[in-house]
Amino acid sequence: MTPEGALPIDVEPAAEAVIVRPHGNVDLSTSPDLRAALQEAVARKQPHTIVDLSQVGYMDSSGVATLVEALQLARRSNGDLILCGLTDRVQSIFQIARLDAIFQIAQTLEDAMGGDT
Amino acid sequence: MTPEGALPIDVEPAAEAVIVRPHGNVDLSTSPDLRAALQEAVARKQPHTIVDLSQVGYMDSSGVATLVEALQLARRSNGDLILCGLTDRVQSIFQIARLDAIFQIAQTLEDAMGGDT
Amino acid sequence: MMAMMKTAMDQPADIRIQVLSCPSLLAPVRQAIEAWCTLAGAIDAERGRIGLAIDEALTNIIRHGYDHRPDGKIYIDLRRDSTSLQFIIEDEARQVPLSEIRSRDLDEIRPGGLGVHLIREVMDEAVWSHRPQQGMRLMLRKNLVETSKTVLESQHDT
Amino acid sequence: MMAMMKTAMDQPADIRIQVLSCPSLLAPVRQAIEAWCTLAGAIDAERGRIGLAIDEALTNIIRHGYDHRPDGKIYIDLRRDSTSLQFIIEDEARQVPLSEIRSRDLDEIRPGGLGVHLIREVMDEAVWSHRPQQGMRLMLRKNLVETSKTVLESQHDT
Ligand SMILES: Nc1ncnc2c1ncn2[C@@H]1O[C@H](COP(=O)(O)OP(=O)(O)O)[C@@H](O)[C@H]1O
Ligand SMILES: Nc1ncnc2c1ncn2[C@@H]1O[C@H](COP(=O)(O)OP(=O)(O)O)[C@@H](O)[C@H]1O
Repeated sequence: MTPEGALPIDVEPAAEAVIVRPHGNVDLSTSPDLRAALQEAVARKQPHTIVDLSQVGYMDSSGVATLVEALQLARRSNGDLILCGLTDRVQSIFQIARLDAIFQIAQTLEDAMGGDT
Repeated sequence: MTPEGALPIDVEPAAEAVIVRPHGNVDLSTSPDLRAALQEAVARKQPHTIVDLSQVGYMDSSGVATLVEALQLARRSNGDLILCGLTDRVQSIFQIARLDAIFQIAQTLEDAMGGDT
Repeated sequence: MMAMMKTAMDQPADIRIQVLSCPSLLAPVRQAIEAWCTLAGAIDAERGRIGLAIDEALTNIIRHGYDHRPDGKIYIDLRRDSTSLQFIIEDEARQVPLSEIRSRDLDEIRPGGLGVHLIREVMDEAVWSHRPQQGMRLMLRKNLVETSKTVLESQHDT
Repeated sequence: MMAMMKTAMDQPADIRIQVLSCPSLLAPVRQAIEAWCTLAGAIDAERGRIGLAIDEALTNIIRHGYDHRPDGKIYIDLRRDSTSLQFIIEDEARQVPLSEIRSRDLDEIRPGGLGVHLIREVMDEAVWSHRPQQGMRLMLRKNLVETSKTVLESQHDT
Protein backbone atom coordinates (compact mmCIF):
# COMPACT_ATOMS: atom_id res chain seq x y z
CA MET A 1 0.00 0.00 0.00
CA THR A 2 2.41 2.68 -1.18
CA PRO A 3 1.21 5.96 -2.69
CA GLU A 4 2.80 5.06 -6.03
CA GLY A 5 1.42 1.87 -7.60
CA ALA A 6 -0.67 -0.55 -5.66
CA LEU A 7 1.52 -3.57 -4.81
CA PRO A 8 5.32 -3.51 -5.27
CA ILE A 9 6.45 -6.96 -6.45
CA ASP A 10 10.02 -8.23 -6.97
CA VAL A 11 10.48 -10.90 -9.65
CA GLU A 12 13.96 -12.51 -9.37
CA PRO A 13 15.52 -15.29 -11.42
CA ALA A 14 17.23 -18.14 -9.50
CA ALA A 15 18.65 -21.60 -10.34
CA GLU A 16 15.84 -23.46 -12.21
CA ALA A 17 13.38 -21.11 -10.56
CA VAL A 18 11.85 -17.70 -10.52
CA ILE A 19 11.00 -16.02 -7.23
CA VAL A 20 7.98 -13.69 -6.92
CA ARG A 21 7.91 -11.52 -3.80
CA PRO A 22 4.97 -9.13 -3.25
CA HIS A 23 5.32 -6.42 -0.57
CA GLY A 24 2.06 -5.43 1.08
CA ASN A 25 -1.58 -6.47 1.36
CA VAL A 26 -3.12 -8.74 -1.26
CA ASP A 27 -6.81 -7.94 -1.56
CA LEU A 28 -9.25 -7.03 -4.33
CA SER A 29 -7.35 -3.80 -5.01
CA THR A 30 -3.92 -5.40 -5.41
CA SER A 31 -4.53 -8.97 -6.57
CA PRO A 32 -4.54 -7.86 -10.26
CA ASP A 33 -0.93 -6.75 -9.77
CA LEU A 34 0.00 -10.12 -8.27
CA ARG A 35 -1.83 -11.88 -11.11
CA ALA A 36 0.19 -9.99 -13.74
CA ALA A 37 3.49 -10.71 -11.97
CA LEU A 38 2.67 -14.42 -11.61
CA GLN A 39 1.68 -14.75 -15.27
CA GLU A 40 4.94 -13.16 -16.31
CA ALA A 41 6.91 -15.40 -13.94
CA VAL A 42 5.24 -18.64 -15.08
CA ALA A 43 5.79 -17.60 -18.71
CA ARG A 44 9.54 -17.84 -18.07
CA LYS A 45 8.99 -21.63 -18.06
CA GLN A 46 11.35 -22.43 -15.21
CA PRO A 47 10.70 -25.72 -13.39
CA HIS A 48 9.80 -23.86 -10.18
CA THR A 49 7.84 -20.69 -9.54
CA ILE A 50 8.38 -19.70 -5.91
CA VAL A 51 6.05 -17.20 -4.28
CA ASP A 52 7.70 -15.65 -1.22
CA LEU A 53 4.86 -14.37 0.98
CA SER A 54 7.04 -13.22 3.88
CA GLN A 55 6.26 -9.56 3.13
CA VAL A 56 2.49 -10.07 2.87
CA GLY A 57 0.67 -9.16 6.07
CA TYR A 58 -2.85 -9.67 4.73
CA MET A 59 -4.39 -11.80 1.99
CA ASP A 60 -8.05 -12.38 1.16
CA SER A 61 -9.79 -14.84 -1.15
CA SER A 62 -8.98 -12.77 -4.24
CA GLY A 63 -5.31 -13.34 -3.45
CA VAL A 64 -5.88 -17.04 -2.85
CA ALA A 65 -7.81 -17.27 -6.14
CA THR A 66 -4.89 -15.64 -7.93
CA LEU A 67 -2.51 -18.23 -6.49
CA VAL A 68 -4.82 -21.13 -7.44
CA GLU A 69 -4.94 -19.80 -10.98
CA ALA A 70 -1.15 -19.49 -11.15
CA LEU A 71 -0.77 -23.05 -9.80
CA GLN A 72 -2.94 -24.35 -12.63
CA LEU A 73 -1.01 -22.28 -15.16
CA ALA A 74 2.34 -23.58 -13.85
CA ARG A 75 1.15 -27.21 -13.95
CA ARG A 76 -0.09 -26.79 -17.52
CA SER A 77 3.44 -25.83 -18.56
CA ASN A 78 4.89 -28.76 -16.55
CA GLY A 79 6.22 -26.57 -13.75
CA ASP A 80 5.25 -26.28 -10.14
CA LEU A 81 4.35 -23.44 -7.82
CA ILE A 82 5.75 -23.32 -4.28
CA LEU A 83 4.65 -20.92 -1.55
CA CYS A 84 6.97 -19.93 1.27
CA GLY A 85 7.31 -17.54 4.19
CA LEU A 86 3.60 -17.47 5.12
CA THR A 87 2.89 -15.17 8.06
CA ASP A 88 0.41 -16.51 10.66
CA ARG A 89 -2.37 -14.42 9.26
CA VAL A 90 -1.84 -15.58 5.68
CA GLN A 91 -1.46 -19.17 6.88
CA SER A 92 -4.86 -18.90 8.53
CA ILE A 93 -6.75 -18.09 5.31
CA PHE A 94 -5.24 -21.19 3.65
CA GLN A 95 -6.47 -23.21 6.60
CA ILE A 96 -9.98 -21.72 6.64
CA ALA A 97 -10.13 -22.27 2.87
CA ARG A 98 -8.75 -25.81 3.35
CA LEU A 99 -6.22 -25.14 0.60
CA ASP A 100 -3.13 -25.85 2.69
CA ALA A 101 -3.14 -29.41 1.31
CA ILE A 102 -3.36 -28.33 -2.33
CA PHE A 103 -0.35 -26.02 -2.39
CA GLN A 104 3.28 -26.97 -1.84
CA ILE A 105 4.11 -24.81 1.18
CA ALA A 106 7.72 -24.41 2.38
CA GLN A 107 8.72 -22.81 5.66
CA THR A 108 11.44 -20.56 4.27
CA LEU A 109 12.71 -19.42 0.89
CA GLU A 110 15.77 -21.67 1.39
CA ASP A 111 13.52 -24.69 1.94
CA ALA A 112 11.54 -23.77 -1.18
CA MET A 113 14.73 -23.49 -3.28
CA GLY A 114 16.01 -26.82 -1.94
CA GLY A 115 12.70 -28.48 -2.81
CA ASP A 116 12.22 -29.19 0.88
CA THR A 117 8.48 -28.72 1.33
CA MET B 1 -5.76 -1.13 24.17
CA THR B 2 -6.41 -4.53 25.68
CA PRO B 3 -9.90 -5.93 26.20
CA GLU B 4 -9.42 -5.88 30.00
CA GLY B 5 -8.84 -2.36 31.38
CA ALA B 6 -7.90 0.53 29.19
CA LEU B 7 -4.16 1.14 29.64
CA PRO B 8 -1.90 -1.35 31.43
CA ILE B 9 0.72 0.58 33.42
CA ASP B 10 3.70 -0.81 35.34
CA VAL B 11 4.81 1.19 38.38
CA GLU B 12 8.25 0.00 39.60
CA PRO B 13 10.40 1.27 42.46
CA ALA B 14 14.10 1.94 41.73
CA ALA B 15 17.01 3.62 43.52
CA GLU B 16 15.78 7.12 44.52
CA ALA B 17 13.21 6.84 41.76
CA VAL B 18 9.92 5.36 40.67
CA ILE B 19 9.44 4.23 37.09
CA VAL B 20 6.03 4.51 35.39
CA ARG B 21 5.66 2.52 32.16
CA PRO B 22 2.34 2.68 30.24
CA HIS B 23 1.75 0.09 27.52
CA GLY B 24 -0.45 1.30 24.66
CA ASN B 25 -2.02 4.45 23.26
CA VAL B 26 -2.47 7.50 25.47
CA ASP B 27 -5.51 9.43 24.28
CA LEU B 28 -8.71 10.80 25.83
CA SER B 29 -9.86 7.27 26.66
CA THR B 30 -6.70 6.21 28.50
CA SER B 31 -5.14 9.38 29.89
CA PRO B 32 -7.22 9.14 33.11
CA ASP B 33 -5.44 5.82 33.79
CA LEU B 34 -2.04 7.45 33.23
CA ARG B 35 -3.08 10.36 35.45
CA ALA B 36 -3.96 8.02 38.33
CA ALA B 37 -0.69 6.08 38.00
CA LEU B 38 1.38 9.27 37.91
CA GLN B 39 -0.36 10.69 40.97
CA GLU B 40 0.32 7.50 42.88
CA ALA B 41 3.96 7.49 41.72
CA VAL B 42 4.62 11.12 42.66
CA ALA B 43 2.99 10.52 46.05
CA ARG B 44 5.82 8.08 46.82
CA LYS B 45 7.98 11.20 47.18
CA GLN B 46 11.09 9.81 45.51
CA PRO B 47 13.51 12.38 44.09
CA HIS B 48 12.84 11.19 40.53
CA THR B 49 9.68 10.09 38.76
CA ILE B 50 10.68 8.48 35.48
CA VAL B 51 8.07 7.97 32.77
CA ASP B 52 9.23 5.31 30.32
CA LEU B 53 7.30 5.97 27.09
CA SER B 54 8.99 3.26 25.02
CA GLN B 55 5.78 1.21 24.89
CA VAL B 56 3.56 4.13 23.85
CA GLY B 57 2.94 4.23 20.11
CA TYR B 58 0.51 7.14 20.17
CA MET B 59 -0.08 10.11 22.45
CA ASP B 60 -2.37 13.11 21.98
CA SER B 61 -2.69 16.41 23.84
CA SER B 62 -4.68 14.82 26.67
CA GLY B 63 -1.61 12.66 27.36
CA VAL B 64 0.69 15.65 27.15
CA ALA B 65 -1.58 17.59 29.52
CA THR B 66 -1.42 14.69 31.97
CA LEU B 67 2.39 14.79 31.90
CA VAL B 68 2.46 18.59 32.35
CA GLU B 69 0.23 18.21 35.39
CA ALA B 70 2.44 15.45 36.85
CA LEU B 71 5.54 17.60 36.28
CA GLN B 72 3.98 20.41 38.30
CA LEU B 73 2.94 17.97 41.01
CA ALA B 74 6.47 16.50 41.21
CA ARG B 75 8.06 19.94 41.42
CA ARG B 76 5.71 20.97 44.19
CA SER B 77 7.00 18.07 46.27
CA ASN B 78 10.61 18.94 45.37
CA GLY B 79 11.05 16.07 42.95
CA ASP B 80 11.50 15.99 39.23
CA LEU B 81 9.86 14.17 36.34
CA ILE B 82 11.96 12.65 33.57
CA LEU B 83 10.62 11.24 30.30
CA CYS B 84 12.50 8.56 28.39
CA GLY B 85 12.17 6.19 25.45
CA LEU B 86 10.05 8.48 23.29
CA THR B 87 9.12 6.86 19.96
CA ASP B 88 9.34 9.10 16.88
CA ARG B 89 5.62 9.61 16.87
CA VAL B 90 5.45 10.65 20.54
CA GLN B 91 8.53 12.83 20.08
CA SER B 92 6.72 14.67 17.30
CA ILE B 93 3.80 15.80 19.47
CA PHE B 94 6.23 17.29 22.00
CA GLN B 95 7.85 19.18 19.14
CA ILE B 96 4.58 20.45 17.63
CA ALA B 97 3.49 21.48 21.13
CA ARG B 98 6.92 23.06 21.70
CA LEU B 99 7.14 21.27 25.04
CA ASP B 100 10.40 19.44 24.33
CA ALA B 101 12.26 22.24 26.13
CA ILE B 102 10.08 22.10 29.25
CA PHE B 103 10.48 18.41 30.03
CA GLN B 104 13.67 16.61 30.95
CA ILE B 105 13.85 14.04 28.17
CA ALA B 106 16.37 11.18 28.27
CA GLN B 107 17.13 8.86 25.38
CA THR B 108 16.89 5.60 27.30
CA LEU B 109 15.75 4.40 30.71
CA GLU B 110 19.43 3.89 31.66
CA ASP B 111 20.18 7.54 30.81
CA ALA B 112 17.17 8.64 32.86
CA MET B 113 18.28 6.59 35.86
CA GLY B 114 21.82 7.95 35.56
CA GLY B 115 20.48 11.49 35.49
CA ASP B 116 21.97 11.81 32.00
CA THR B 117 19.39 13.94 30.17
CA MET C 1 -22.19 4.35 30.69
CA MET C 2 -25.62 3.11 29.77
CA ALA C 3 -25.56 4.41 26.23
CA MET C 4 -22.96 1.87 25.17
CA MET C 5 -25.00 -0.95 26.66
CA LYS C 6 -28.11 -0.35 24.59
CA THR C 7 -27.79 -2.65 21.66
CA ALA C 8 -31.22 -3.04 20.15
CA MET C 9 -30.99 -2.49 16.41
CA ASP C 10 -32.80 0.85 16.62
CA GLN C 11 -30.04 2.30 18.80
CA PRO C 12 -27.23 4.07 16.98
CA ALA C 13 -24.28 1.85 16.10
CA ASP C 14 -20.94 2.50 17.87
CA ILE C 15 -19.55 3.26 14.43
CA ARG C 16 -21.25 3.47 11.06
CA ILE C 17 -19.03 3.62 8.00
CA GLN C 18 -20.23 4.69 4.57
CA VAL C 19 -17.67 3.79 1.92
CA LEU C 20 -17.60 3.90 -1.87
CA SER C 21 -17.32 0.58 -3.72
CA CYS C 22 -13.68 1.18 -4.62
CA PRO C 23 -11.31 -1.74 -3.92
CA SER C 24 -8.51 0.40 -2.51
CA LEU C 25 -10.81 1.67 0.24
CA LEU C 26 -11.10 -1.87 1.64
CA ALA C 27 -7.85 -1.59 3.62
CA PRO C 28 -8.70 1.45 5.78
CA VAL C 29 -12.17 0.05 6.49
CA ARG C 30 -10.68 -3.31 7.51
CA GLN C 31 -8.28 -1.60 9.90
CA ALA C 32 -11.01 0.38 11.63
CA ILE C 33 -13.17 -2.72 12.02
CA GLU C 34 -10.34 -4.82 13.40
CA ALA C 35 -9.36 -2.11 15.90
CA TRP C 36 -12.98 -1.83 17.02
CA CYS C 37 -13.22 -5.63 17.44
CA THR C 38 -10.37 -5.55 19.94
CA LEU C 39 -12.02 -2.73 21.90
CA ALA C 40 -15.29 -4.59 21.87
CA GLY C 41 -13.76 -7.69 23.41
CA ALA C 42 -12.63 -9.95 20.55
CA ILE C 43 -9.44 -11.90 21.15
CA ASP C 44 -6.53 -11.38 18.74
CA ALA C 45 -7.12 -14.56 16.75
CA GLU C 46 -10.78 -13.65 16.15
CA ARG C 47 -9.98 -10.10 15.19
CA GLY C 48 -8.08 -11.10 12.05
CA ARG C 49 -10.71 -13.63 11.02
CA ILE C 50 -13.49 -11.08 11.44
CA GLY C 51 -11.55 -8.56 9.32
CA LEU C 52 -11.20 -11.21 6.64
CA ALA C 53 -14.88 -12.15 6.65
CA ILE C 54 -15.98 -8.54 6.31
CA ASP C 55 -13.45 -7.90 3.56
CA GLU C 56 -14.97 -10.89 1.72
CA ALA C 57 -18.49 -9.49 2.12
CA LEU C 58 -17.42 -6.08 0.79
CA THR C 59 -15.46 -7.66 -2.06
CA ASN C 60 -18.58 -9.57 -3.11
CA ILE C 61 -20.66 -6.39 -3.09
CA ILE C 62 -18.09 -4.60 -5.26
CA ARG C 63 -17.77 -7.52 -7.69
CA HIS C 64 -21.23 -9.05 -7.88
CA GLY C 65 -23.46 -6.23 -6.59
CA TYR C 66 -21.90 -3.18 -8.25
CA ASP C 67 -20.09 -5.03 -11.09
CA HIS C 68 -16.85 -3.19 -10.20
CA ARG C 69 -18.46 0.27 -10.42
CA PRO C 70 -16.36 2.29 -7.94
CA ASP C 71 -18.99 4.87 -6.96
CA GLY C 72 -21.66 2.73 -5.31
CA LYS C 73 -22.36 3.18 -1.63
CA ILE C 74 -21.78 0.57 1.06
CA TYR C 75 -22.83 1.03 4.71
CA ILE C 76 -21.32 -0.91 7.60
CA ASP C 77 -22.71 -0.71 11.14
CA LEU C 78 -20.63 -1.94 14.07
CA ARG C 79 -22.73 -2.94 17.07
CA ARG C 80 -22.30 -5.10 20.13
CA ASP C 81 -24.03 -6.61 23.10
CA SER C 82 -22.54 -8.44 26.05
CA THR C 83 -22.10 -11.72 24.20
CA SER C 84 -21.60 -10.89 20.52
CA LEU C 85 -20.46 -8.46 17.87
CA GLN C 86 -22.89 -7.59 15.07
CA PHE C 87 -22.09 -6.21 11.65
CA ILE C 88 -24.82 -4.94 9.34
CA ILE C 89 -23.63 -4.41 5.77
CA GLU C 90 -25.99 -2.72 3.32
CA ASP C 91 -25.67 -1.62 -0.30
CA GLU C 92 -27.71 0.03 -3.07
CA ALA C 93 -26.67 -2.56 -5.63
CA ARG C 94 -28.39 -5.29 -7.63
CA GLN C 95 -30.76 -7.54 -5.67
CA VAL C 96 -29.74 -11.09 -6.56
CA PRO C 97 -31.89 -14.11 -5.72
CA LEU C 98 -30.73 -15.16 -2.26
CA SER C 99 -30.31 -18.76 -3.46
CA GLU C 100 -27.42 -17.59 -5.65
CA ILE C 101 -25.37 -16.69 -2.62
CA ARG C 102 -23.77 -19.99 -1.73
CA SER C 103 -20.30 -21.36 -1.37
CA ARG C 104 -18.95 -23.85 -3.87
CA ASP C 105 -17.68 -27.34 -3.11
CA LEU C 106 -14.20 -26.85 -1.67
CA ASP C 107 -12.95 -30.09 -3.25
CA GLU C 108 -13.08 -28.50 -6.66
CA ILE C 109 -9.74 -26.71 -7.15
CA ARG C 110 -10.52 -23.53 -9.03
CA PRO C 111 -10.22 -19.83 -8.31
CA GLY C 112 -13.26 -18.13 -6.80
CA GLY C 113 -16.21 -19.31 -4.76
CA LEU C 114 -14.37 -19.00 -1.48
CA GLY C 115 -15.83 -15.80 -0.11
CA VAL C 116 -19.17 -17.10 1.14
CA HIS C 117 -17.44 -20.17 2.59
CA LEU C 118 -15.03 -17.94 4.54
CA ILE C 119 -17.83 -15.72 5.83
CA ARG C 120 -19.83 -18.72 7.10
CA GLU C 121 -16.74 -20.38 8.56
CA VAL C 122 -15.75 -17.29 10.57
CA MET C 123 -19.14 -15.98 11.67
CA ASP C 124 -21.72 -17.56 13.97
CA GLU C 125 -24.57 -16.13 11.92
CA ALA C 126 -24.68 -14.76 8.35
CA VAL C 127 -28.06 -13.77 6.91
CA TRP C 128 -28.47 -12.16 3.50
CA SER C 129 -31.72 -10.35 2.67
CA HIS C 130 -33.18 -7.78 0.27
CA ARG C 131 -33.58 -4.23 1.62
CA PRO C 132 -37.12 -2.83 1.30
CA GLN C 133 -36.42 -0.34 -1.51
CA GLN C 134 -33.19 -1.41 -3.18
CA GLY C 135 -29.96 -3.24 -2.49
CA MET C 136 -28.89 -6.07 -0.26
CA ARG C 137 -28.41 -6.44 3.48
CA LEU C 138 -26.06 -8.84 5.23
CA MET C 139 -26.30 -9.39 8.98
CA LEU C 140 -23.24 -10.98 10.54
CA ARG C 141 -22.91 -12.06 14.15
CA LYS C 142 -19.79 -13.25 15.94
CA ASN C 143 -20.11 -14.58 19.47
CA LEU C 144 -17.43 -13.43 21.89
CA VAL C 145 -15.30 -16.18 23.40
CA GLU C 146 -15.25 -14.53 26.81
CA THR C 147 -18.06 -12.41 28.17
CA SER C 148 -15.76 -10.51 30.49
CA LYS C 149 -15.83 -6.73 30.70
CA THR C 150 -14.52 -4.96 27.65
CA VAL C 151 -12.86 -1.57 27.31
CA LEU C 152 -16.10 -0.14 25.98
CA GLU C 153 -17.99 -1.24 29.06
CA SER C 154 -15.35 -0.23 31.57
CA GLN C 155 -14.66 3.10 29.88
CA HIS C 156 -14.73 6.08 32.21
CA ASP C 157 -16.54 9.04 30.70
CA THR C 158 -13.74 11.47 31.47
CA MET D 1 -11.96 5.85 -12.83
CA MET D 2 -13.73 9.16 -13.11
CA ALA D 3 -15.87 8.69 -10.04
CA MET D 4 -12.91 9.01 -7.70
CA MET D 5 -11.79 12.20 -9.39
CA LYS D 6 -14.98 14.13 -8.69
CA THR D 7 -14.25 16.06 -5.54
CA ALA D 8 -16.81 18.83 -5.33
CA MET D 9 -18.35 18.86 -1.87
CA ASP D 10 -21.69 17.63 -3.19
CA GLN D 11 -20.09 14.39 -4.39
CA PRO D 12 -20.09 11.50 -1.93
CA ALA D 13 -17.00 11.30 0.28
CA ASP D 14 -14.63 8.35 -0.22
CA ILE D 15 -15.46 7.37 3.32
CA ARG D 16 -17.94 8.83 5.80
CA ILE D 17 -17.69 7.70 9.39
CA GLN D 18 -20.43 8.20 11.96
CA VAL D 19 -19.14 7.55 15.44
CA LEU D 20 -20.54 7.99 18.95
CA SER D 21 -18.82 10.51 21.23
CA CYS D 22 -17.17 7.78 23.30
CA PRO D 23 -13.42 8.23 23.95
CA SER D 24 -12.50 4.61 23.33
CA LEU D 25 -13.85 4.81 19.78
CA LEU D 26 -11.19 7.40 18.90
CA ALA D 27 -8.53 4.74 18.22
CA PRO D 28 -10.31 2.76 15.47
CA VAL D 29 -11.39 5.99 13.77
CA ARG D 30 -7.82 7.32 13.86
CA GLN D 31 -6.53 4.11 12.30
CA ALA D 32 -8.99 4.23 9.41
CA ILE D 33 -8.21 7.88 8.71
CA GLU D 34 -4.46 7.33 8.78
CA ALA D 35 -4.70 4.34 6.45
CA TRP D 36 -6.86 6.38 4.05
CA CYS D 37 -4.34 9.26 4.13
CA THR D 38 -1.61 6.96 2.85
CA LEU D 39 -3.84 5.68 0.05
CA ALA D 40 -4.78 9.23 -0.83
CA GLY D 41 -1.17 10.26 -1.26
CA ALA D 42 0.03 11.57 2.11
CA ILE D 43 3.63 10.78 3.01
CA ASP D 44 4.32 8.83 6.20
CA ALA D 45 5.33 11.85 8.29
CA GLU D 46 2.12 13.71 7.37
CA ARG D 47 -0.06 10.70 8.05
CA GLY D 48 0.70 10.62 11.76
CA ARG D 49 0.29 14.38 12.13
CA ILE D 50 -3.08 14.30 10.38
CA GLY D 51 -4.25 11.47 12.65
CA LEU D 52 -3.23 13.58 15.64
CA ALA D 53 -5.01 16.72 14.43
CA ILE D 54 -8.25 14.85 13.82
CA ASP D 55 -8.02 13.10 17.18
CA GLU D 56 -7.70 16.56 18.76
CA ALA D 57 -10.77 17.81 16.92
CA LEU D 58 -12.82 14.79 18.02
CA THR D 59 -11.52 15.07 21.59
CA ASN D 60 -12.67 18.69 21.71
CA ILE D 61 -16.12 17.74 20.46
CA ILE D 62 -16.42 15.04 23.14
CA ARG D 63 -15.16 17.34 25.92
CA HIS D 64 -16.49 20.78 25.05
CA GLY D 65 -19.35 20.00 22.66
CA TYR D 66 -20.94 16.98 24.30
CA ASP D 67 -19.57 17.54 27.84
CA HIS D 68 -18.35 13.91 27.93
CA ARG D 69 -21.78 12.47 27.05
CA PRO D 70 -20.83 9.25 25.23
CA ASP D 71 -23.92 8.95 23.00
CA GLY D 72 -23.64 12.05 20.82
CA LYS D 73 -23.07 11.64 17.09
CA ILE D 74 -19.98 12.78 15.22
CA TYR D 75 -19.66 12.60 11.42
CA ILE D 76 -16.33 12.61 9.57
CA ASP D 77 -16.11 12.88 5.79
CA LEU D 78 -12.85 11.96 4.04
CA ARG D 79 -12.47 13.67 0.65
CA ARG D 80 -9.63 14.51 -1.70
CA ASP D 81 -8.72 16.33 -4.84
CA SER D 82 -5.44 16.26 -6.76
CA THR D 83 -3.63 18.64 -4.40
CA SER D 84 -5.19 18.24 -0.96
CA LEU D 85 -7.04 16.08 1.54
CA GLN D 86 -10.21 17.47 3.12
CA PHE D 87 -11.86 16.43 6.36
CA ILE D 88 -15.32 17.65 7.32
CA ILE D 89 -16.18 16.96 10.95
CA GLU D 90 -19.74 17.66 12.10
CA ASP D 91 -21.57 17.17 15.39
CA GLU D 92 -25.00 17.71 16.96
CA ALA D 93 -23.54 19.30 20.08
CA ARG D 94 -23.56 22.73 21.69
CA GLN D 95 -22.89 25.67 19.35
CA VAL D 96 -20.19 27.72 21.07
CA PRO D 97 -19.29 31.25 19.96
CA LEU D 98 -16.59 30.76 17.34
CA SER D 99 -14.36 33.29 19.12
CA GLU D 100 -14.03 30.83 22.01
CA ILE D 101 -12.18 28.35 19.84
CA ARG D 102 -8.64 29.59 20.09
CA SER D 103 -5.34 28.21 21.24
CA ARG D 104 -3.69 29.50 24.40
CA ASP D 105 -0.25 31.07 24.66
CA LEU D 106 2.22 28.17 24.52
CA ASP D 107 4.62 29.91 26.91
CA GLU D 108 2.24 29.32 29.76
CA ILE D 109 3.05 25.87 31.15
CA ARG D 110 -0.25 24.33 32.13
CA PRO D 111 -2.25 21.34 31.02
CA GLY D 112 -4.84 21.96 28.28
CA GLY D 113 -5.22 24.48 25.53
CA LEU D 114 -3.04 22.56 23.10
CA GLY D 115 -5.65 20.98 20.83
CA VAL D 116 -6.51 23.99 18.68
CA HIS D 117 -2.82 24.87 18.41
CA LEU D 118 -2.01 21.35 17.17
CA ILE D 119 -4.86 21.42 14.65
CA ARG D 120 -3.73 24.75 13.18
CA GLU D 121 -0.06 23.70 13.19
CA VAL D 122 -0.72 20.48 11.26
CA MET D 123 -3.42 21.61 8.82
CA ASP D 124 -3.22 24.15 5.99
CA GLU D 125 -6.77 25.30 6.66
CA ALA D 126 -9.06 24.89 9.69
CA VAL D 127 -12.45 26.61 9.66
CA TRP D 128 -15.03 26.21 12.42
CA SER D 129 -18.65 27.15 11.75
CA HIS D 130 -22.18 26.58 13.05
CA ARG D 131 -24.29 24.07 11.13
CA PRO D 132 -27.68 25.45 9.96
CA GLN D 133 -29.89 23.55 12.44
CA GLN D 134 -27.66 22.42 15.28
CA GLY D 135 -24.10 21.52 16.07
CA MET D 136 -20.69 22.57 14.84
CA ARG D 137 -18.79 21.96 11.63
CA LEU D 138 -15.02 21.91 11.21
CA MET D 139 -13.46 21.94 7.76
CA LEU D 140 -9.84 20.84 7.65
CA ARG D 141 -7.60 20.88 4.58
CA LYS D 142 -4.12 19.43 4.28
CA ASN D 143 -2.15 20.09 1.08
CA LEU D 144 -0.29 17.12 -0.35
CA VAL D 145 3.46 17.47 -0.57
CA GLU D 146 3.63 15.71 -3.91
CA THR D 147 0.86 15.87 -6.47
CA SER D 148 1.94 12.59 -8.03
CA LYS D 149 -0.55 9.85 -8.81
CA THR D 150 -1.96 8.11 -5.78
CA VAL D 151 -3.24 4.59 -5.39
CA LEU D 152 -6.78 5.88 -5.56
CA GLU D 153 -6.17 7.48 -8.93
CA SER D 154 -4.16 4.63 -10.41
CA GLN D 155 -6.56 1.99 -9.07
CA HIS D 156 -7.73 -0.48 -11.73
CA ASP D 157 -11.44 -1.23 -11.49
CA THR D 158 -10.89 -4.94 -11.62
N1 LIG E 1 -23.17 -9.20 -2.39
C1 LIG E 1 -23.49 -10.04 -3.38
N2 LIG E 1 -24.27 -9.63 -4.38
C2 LIG E 1 -24.61 -10.46 -5.37
N3 LIG E 1 -24.20 -11.75 -5.45
C3 LIG E 1 -23.42 -12.23 -4.49
C4 LIG E 1 -23.02 -11.40 -3.41
N4 LIG E 1 -22.24 -12.14 -2.60
C5 LIG E 1 -22.15 -13.35 -3.15
N5 LIG E 1 -22.86 -13.43 -4.30
C6 LIG E 1 -23.04 -14.64 -5.15
O1 LIG E 1 -22.50 -15.76 -4.43
C7 LIG E 1 -21.52 -16.44 -5.21
C8 LIG E 1 -20.44 -17.02 -4.34
O2 LIG E 1 -19.64 -15.96 -3.81
P1 LIG E 1 -18.17 -16.26 -3.31
O3 LIG E 1 -18.21 -17.45 -2.43
O4 LIG E 1 -17.64 -15.03 -2.71
O5 LIG E 1 -17.33 -16.65 -4.60
P2 LIG E 1 -16.96 -15.78 -5.90
O6 LIG E 1 -17.28 -14.36 -5.57
O7 LIG E 1 -15.51 -16.02 -6.10
O8 LIG E 1 -17.81 -16.35 -6.99
C9 LIG E 1 -21.03 -15.42 -6.22
O9 LIG E 1 -20.54 -16.01 -7.39
C10 LIG E 1 -22.27 -14.57 -6.45
O10 LIG E 1 -23.09 -15.15 -7.44
N1 LIG F 1 -15.66 21.37 19.29
C1 LIG F 1 -15.66 22.36 20.23
N2 LIG F 1 -16.81 22.74 20.80
C2 LIG F 1 -16.82 23.72 21.71
N3 LIG F 1 -15.73 24.39 22.13
C3 LIG F 1 -14.55 24.08 21.59
C4 LIG F 1 -14.45 23.05 20.61
N4 LIG F 1 -13.15 22.96 20.26
C5 LIG F 1 -12.50 23.87 20.99
N5 LIG F 1 -13.32 24.55 21.80
C6 LIG F 1 -12.95 25.67 22.71
O1 LIG F 1 -11.60 26.03 22.41
C7 LIG F 1 -10.79 26.01 23.59
C8 LIG F 1 -9.36 25.56 23.24
O2 LIG F 1 -9.35 24.20 22.90
P1 LIG F 1 -8.03 23.35 23.01
O3 LIG F 1 -6.92 24.12 22.35
O4 LIG F 1 -8.27 22.00 22.46
O5 LIG F 1 -7.68 23.26 24.55
P2 LIG F 1 -8.48 22.57 25.76
O6 LIG F 1 -9.50 21.69 25.12
O7 LIG F 1 -7.45 21.79 26.49
O8 LIG F 1 -9.04 23.71 26.53
C9 LIG F 1 -11.50 25.07 24.54
O9 LIG F 1 -11.21 25.33 25.87
C10 LIG F 1 -12.96 25.32 24.19
O10 LIG F 1 -13.46 26.43 24.87
